[in-house]
Amino acid sequence: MTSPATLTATALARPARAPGSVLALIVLGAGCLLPFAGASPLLLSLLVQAIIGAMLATGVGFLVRQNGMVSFGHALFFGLGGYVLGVPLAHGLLPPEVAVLLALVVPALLAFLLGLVITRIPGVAFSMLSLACAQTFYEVVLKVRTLANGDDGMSVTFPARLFGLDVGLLQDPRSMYLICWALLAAVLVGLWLFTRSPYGLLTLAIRSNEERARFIGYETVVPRAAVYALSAGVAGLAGVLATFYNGFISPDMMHWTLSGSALVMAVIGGTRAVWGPALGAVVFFFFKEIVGDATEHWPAVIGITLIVVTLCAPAGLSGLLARLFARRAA
Amino acid sequence: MTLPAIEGRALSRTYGGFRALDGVDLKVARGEVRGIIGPNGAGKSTLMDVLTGRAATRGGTVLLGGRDISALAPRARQRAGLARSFQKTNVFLDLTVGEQIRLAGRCATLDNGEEVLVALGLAEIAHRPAADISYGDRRRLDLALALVGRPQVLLLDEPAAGLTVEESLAMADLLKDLARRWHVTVLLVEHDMEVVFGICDRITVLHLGRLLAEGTPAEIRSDPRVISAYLGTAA
Amino acid sequence: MTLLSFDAVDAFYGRAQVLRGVSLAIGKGERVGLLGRNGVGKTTVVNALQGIAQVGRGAVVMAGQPAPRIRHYSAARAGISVVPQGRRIIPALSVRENLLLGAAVARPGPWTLARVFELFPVLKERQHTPGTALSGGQQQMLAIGRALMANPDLLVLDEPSEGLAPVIVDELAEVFVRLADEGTSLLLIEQHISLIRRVVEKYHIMSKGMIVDSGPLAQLTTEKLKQLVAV
Amino acid sequence: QEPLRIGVPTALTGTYADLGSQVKRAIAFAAAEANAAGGIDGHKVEVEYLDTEAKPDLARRQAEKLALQGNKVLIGAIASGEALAIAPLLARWDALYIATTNKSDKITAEACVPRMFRVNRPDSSDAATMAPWLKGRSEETWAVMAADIAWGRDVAASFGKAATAQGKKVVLENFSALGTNDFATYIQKIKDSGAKGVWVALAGRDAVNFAMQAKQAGLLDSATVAGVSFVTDNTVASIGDAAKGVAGIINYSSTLDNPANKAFVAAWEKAYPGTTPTNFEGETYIAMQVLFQAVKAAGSVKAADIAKALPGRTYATILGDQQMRREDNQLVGPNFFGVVEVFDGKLRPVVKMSVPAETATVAPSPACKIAG
Amino acid sequence: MIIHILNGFVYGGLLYLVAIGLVLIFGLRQVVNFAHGSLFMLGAYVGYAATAIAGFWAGVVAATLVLAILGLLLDRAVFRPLQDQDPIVTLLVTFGLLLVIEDLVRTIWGKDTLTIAMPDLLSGTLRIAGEDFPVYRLFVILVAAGMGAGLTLWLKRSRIGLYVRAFASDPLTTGTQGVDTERVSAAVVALGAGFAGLAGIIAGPLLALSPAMGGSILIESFIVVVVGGFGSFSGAFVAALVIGQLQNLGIVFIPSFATMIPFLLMMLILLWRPLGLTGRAA
Ligand SMILES: Nc1ncnc2c1ncn2[C@@H]1O[C@H](COP(=O)(O)OP(=O)(O)OP(=O)(O)O)[C@@H](O)[C@H]1O
Ligand SMILES: Nc1ncnc2c1ncn2[C@@H]1O[C@H](COP(=O)(O)OP(=O)(O)OP(=O)(O)O)[C@@H](O)[C@H]1O
Ligand SMILES: CC(C)C[C@H](N)C(=O)O
Ligand SMILES: [Mg+2]
Ligand SMILES: [Mg+2]
Repeated sequence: MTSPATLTATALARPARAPGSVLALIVLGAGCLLPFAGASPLLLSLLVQAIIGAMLATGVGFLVRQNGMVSFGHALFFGLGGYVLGVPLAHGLLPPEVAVLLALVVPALLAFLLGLVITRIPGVAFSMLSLACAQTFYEVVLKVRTLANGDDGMSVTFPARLFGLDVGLLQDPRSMYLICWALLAAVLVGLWLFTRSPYGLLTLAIRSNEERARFIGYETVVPRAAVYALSAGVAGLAGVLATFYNGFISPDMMHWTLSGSALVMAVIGGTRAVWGPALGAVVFFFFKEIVGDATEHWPAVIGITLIVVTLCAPAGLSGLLARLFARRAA
Repeated sequence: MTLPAIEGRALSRTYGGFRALDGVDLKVARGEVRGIIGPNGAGKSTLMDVLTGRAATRGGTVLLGGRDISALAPRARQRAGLARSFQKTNVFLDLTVGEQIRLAGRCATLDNGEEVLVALGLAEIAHRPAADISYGDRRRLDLALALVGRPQVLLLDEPAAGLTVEESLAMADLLKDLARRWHVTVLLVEHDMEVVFGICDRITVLHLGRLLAEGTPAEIRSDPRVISAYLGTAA
Repeated sequence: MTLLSFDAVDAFYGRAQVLRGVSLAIGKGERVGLLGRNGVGKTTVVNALQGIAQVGRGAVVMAGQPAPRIRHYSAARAGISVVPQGRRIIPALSVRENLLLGAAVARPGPWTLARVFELFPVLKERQHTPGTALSGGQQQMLAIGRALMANPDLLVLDEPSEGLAPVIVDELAEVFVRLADEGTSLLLIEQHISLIRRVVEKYHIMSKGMIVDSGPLAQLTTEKLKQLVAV
Repeated sequence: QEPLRIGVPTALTGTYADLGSQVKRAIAFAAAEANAAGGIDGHKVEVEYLDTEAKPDLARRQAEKLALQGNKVLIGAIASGEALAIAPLLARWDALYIATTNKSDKITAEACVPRMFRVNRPDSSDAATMAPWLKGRSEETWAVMAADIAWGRDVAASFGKAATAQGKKVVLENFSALGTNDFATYIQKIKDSGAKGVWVALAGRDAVNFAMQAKQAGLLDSATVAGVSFVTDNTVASIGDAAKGVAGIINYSSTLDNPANKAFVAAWEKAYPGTTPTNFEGETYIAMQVLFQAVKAAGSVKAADIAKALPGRTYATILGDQQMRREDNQLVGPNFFGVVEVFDGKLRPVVKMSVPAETATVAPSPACKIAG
Repeated sequence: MIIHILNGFVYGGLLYLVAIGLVLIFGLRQVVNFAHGSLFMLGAYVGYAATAIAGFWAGVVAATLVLAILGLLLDRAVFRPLQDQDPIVTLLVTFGLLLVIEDLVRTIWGKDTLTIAMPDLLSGTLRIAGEDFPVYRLFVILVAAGMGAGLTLWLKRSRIGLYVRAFASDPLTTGTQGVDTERVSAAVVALGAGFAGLAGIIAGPLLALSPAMGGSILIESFIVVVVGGFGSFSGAFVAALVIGQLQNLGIVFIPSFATMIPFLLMMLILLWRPLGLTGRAA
């Protein structure tokens, strides 16, 4: 009979992933140096947009990873971050600082409440519900022109300082790049820690077999809603950053095509790793930029690439990398 | 006089007009191993579902240690000390065996979990995802998930199905042991008569959703109604 | 004629190898038992037959035809019906429809809906309920009935007694023997040695993906069973 | 010699893709023509295009990208919303933008900025042009059918004002989302409202869809249908006979009789055999004419210098000499009204009434304070 | 008012024709086919080309056949190889296909908005309740109703229908029963794509053709599929009609919020019955 002590060590401790974390640190550090390595403003500006996209994709991917739910409507939270920030500012409804705080909180809060209801619903029905919620909000901001000019969108002007911070920093590609990079890193680390926590394990169990989770004594609705809220909060943060950087909000921020492309990016990156979607987003963003510059037929090129990449690497880029590493190690 | 560990009064359940369970009364003492047998479709799994709250009760009361738990959700019943395994294996396919045992034991490490893993012979495959283990292993995992929460009352739906005879007997020993040492009350639905007659203190026989007979193994074994409806040559 | 033969077959799930050089053959009217502990690969033999596990090295021959590429439907079309472990009843179909699906290969023979209903009257009673709403044992009956509907030459039974009341098992044992007498071959995978003893005439014992012992039933001593199958 | 680098953020896909490709064609034509003549003062003309899908948000990002790549002279977004989204950032990018199809009055009013210019006719001009026509009409009740964007809303407002001023009544306003598939219900509502005339502000695919379905439902026969950007050269080509007799604002027509235009049309027909320049192509070509002359005047291809040289100057264009007004950076030009008929054996909008520049381009809005 | 209701039926019918294919493919493969809208669009263009050569009816045949063949290819090249993958992976591939098809059409037929003339037989109007109503619109309603009835019967009654339903629920087990699931799937996907093509050409004389025309109809057809109960034809039929009507009446009575109605309806229905109107618990 195996002795209990050895069993604990082998069966329960997950394999240590030291090389992974070292690699992560290197990537993180290298990223910070970029603006000082003579990257052009154009590149930095694109990077800012890519990172914002990466954050949105991270939210979407995290939901897939942790809840097994495919959201077609995460743009709702992205856009909500923008509108909760921009609309009160433009109409002078709230002190700017309050608007910022609300913009960070409201998407997650709304998601939690929504989540209590809609995350009970499985599979594609959930996808469609999330789409419906998002499109309903989209139609509201589209049709209520007094909010922010409907389809035409609205420029948002910020006070010069917020929380004592120079808002100009949020609009300059160089400083904004650093801010976004740091925030993305923080988000990824935070989510990663979540997945390692007991609560994270519980959400995975619920994803795998909700009924059984109930029969081993766990409440299953709140954890689902909590994951939904967390992923929405990340999307909302992305929306807030986008609004600061662009100084502009429009219904497109909530449109399903944005939800769709976030999902595409997440899947390309692979949702099994927390950082997969972010990687997918950045790669996809730049690939699209490059192809878009090169040919008018970029949709076809992207389409074909998407098909080929998915057929060859169904587990996404992160899955592919993991496999390469595994083979190297073996 | 001590309260029964679990008691059901006039338990009923219908499926669209079909009476799967029809006014069954049941009283099981603490530490008892109670066998539930009966022909296929007699309502045994339905009884388990009604006791654990998987299927809503239509009439009837469930008492756990004297406390009425009829209105509680499955989760709350589990926390109150009522655990179960399933006839159709019901495990977390995406988690490793160790992970789900840890979760079910509600602990960060596996203290009492190990004992269960070892006892059920799952220790060697603790690091494997449940999706990759054989059917028999999954059945044992299902049982382990129910056991590891240290329940007062344990409902087992055909735990020996798919196990080799040796393993069935080992499991029977384990169950007996549980009942003795931890005063766990066991309700055992099983078609393996060797196991049933080997370890049950008393046996309840269901037929067509109703109580057909109840008694000691010896009484049941010789009950002609039970023989013709259920046991056949196994008697 | 051999209805099914495995010649030194290796079988895999993805990259994980489970079967190692398994050889066995079942001829017309033969009744063969396959025994072994949990997880040794008994079901994998069946899965290899149905293209669920992938055959690497080795050859599988069904109904006299070598099967270089096995599809899910290959076995059924070769007259081999399977009662799978875990039953695999289709939830979206009613009991009756599940049975009709079993007749998809439409081979002529004695088994019809009416005859299956005769064998398992409860299925007739509940023919319009969804297949998975049946009790565990009733589903097992449905799975057996479904396999019979194809009028197979070879019936593969993966732990068919699981979940069935002892009386029903008695009855089934008789049915199986009768089937074999009528010319249907049987491959019976079982833990319950009593059923094996009552039904088969030849046995194979598996361990760790290999067949470690074979012979006529008479040679299956309690000693061997203790050692290899742990009974 | 440093090249003149032009960035074109325009709609290459979506409801307005058809308009975007016209803009693109005209710019490519003008650039090729200039390069063939040795460039502008020796500066080669280089053009980059990016797709905006007519979405303001995307237009903003694509314009930024073009500008940061060094294409600081931006031209040719389709919807007004796009121009309005770009405007506040022009200074940050050190770029300038010339509107060629954006009609919202805001562009030269509340939202005007020193770096944004408009060569086409704004809504106010279309309203001023339509007013005399409306006066002569006998239809007393009108319905408006407009795209639900800044432009459509503007048109509805200005049409409403003009109609009331003439003692007519607007009995129904419909606003449809960009990319609407089925207009049947809107059409039926118009019929139900009893309106005798319909003023339409739809363009691109929306215009074709509406016209076709209106024809099928008999609306074109039972009511007078007219509008802005509605029956353009391209929509007429798409809808065919159904368009016959529909009236509307014509901002430019290849049939205009002046030497500069004749030369332009001739050159165009040589470059793109079998086609004549459409209204949007003509307007976009004017932008290029204005730009090239401004470059010459500035003696520089830097956006800052061009932007300084642009206002106040008079430009020779295919619509005659036109001045870029200092007060609001609006090019002062004529406007036209006409009807779809067969001309030169081809169905197309034909000018029936010209309104001279002074009346057609209404006084600058006091809301614009750039000339301070 | 009657006209408004008829118009609701027309749009609902069109939605239904598009949704049939989605229902078939979703029911069978549990795949949300994002390329379906572009199949509809492609059907319209193929129909346009064939109409130009040999008239409208040839266009109808050509669009249906060409798309059905494309469906075969699609099943062979995409759905089958990906059948064991996570459905979102397949979703991604169909998204890629959408991009490719749209670009292809844009390259072949250009960006200009094209139109298909009505067949003479069906042009003209009919007087209904004192109003003119285009004959062609009635034709659309009839086609949708006919196809819906035929398909429903086929699936309920025929043997293949049984296989299709079994496949949808558990492809592996269905296969092991001796059903050639690959052929069933190819046939069903071809059928679904063929219907998209048919819907495209039928819509041609009503809607202007553009490479982007598949986008909005796709989302609305998704709603039809979901509201109707995944994989259910009769459900989709009811849902399409209800959505057609509500959206239409919405434009009449609350124009600003009409486009929101399908989404709100979907939310309410899913919250009330997560499996859709006709959904059965598995
Ligand atoms: N969801 C359901 N819908 C309809 N009938 C059901 C449902 N679940 C169970 N039944 C019926 O209720 C009866 C009792 O079923 P139950 O599962 O309790 O039987 P059981 O005694 O556990 O049988 P077995 O020994 O075969 O597992 C059966 O006849 C079964 O068909
Ligand atoms: N889908 C699968 N993927 C990977 N490994 C698998 C899979 N199914 C089974 N295995 C592994 O293959 C081995 C043999 O499994 P198999 O199901 O054939 O055993 P068995 O002899 O039928 O056991 P039991 O008596 O428990 O049914 C086991 O070690 C199991 O873990
Ligand atoms: C061409 C038009 C569709 C654009 C419109 N004139 C606008 O300003 O938005
Ligand atoms: Mg049972
Ligand atoms: Mg097995």
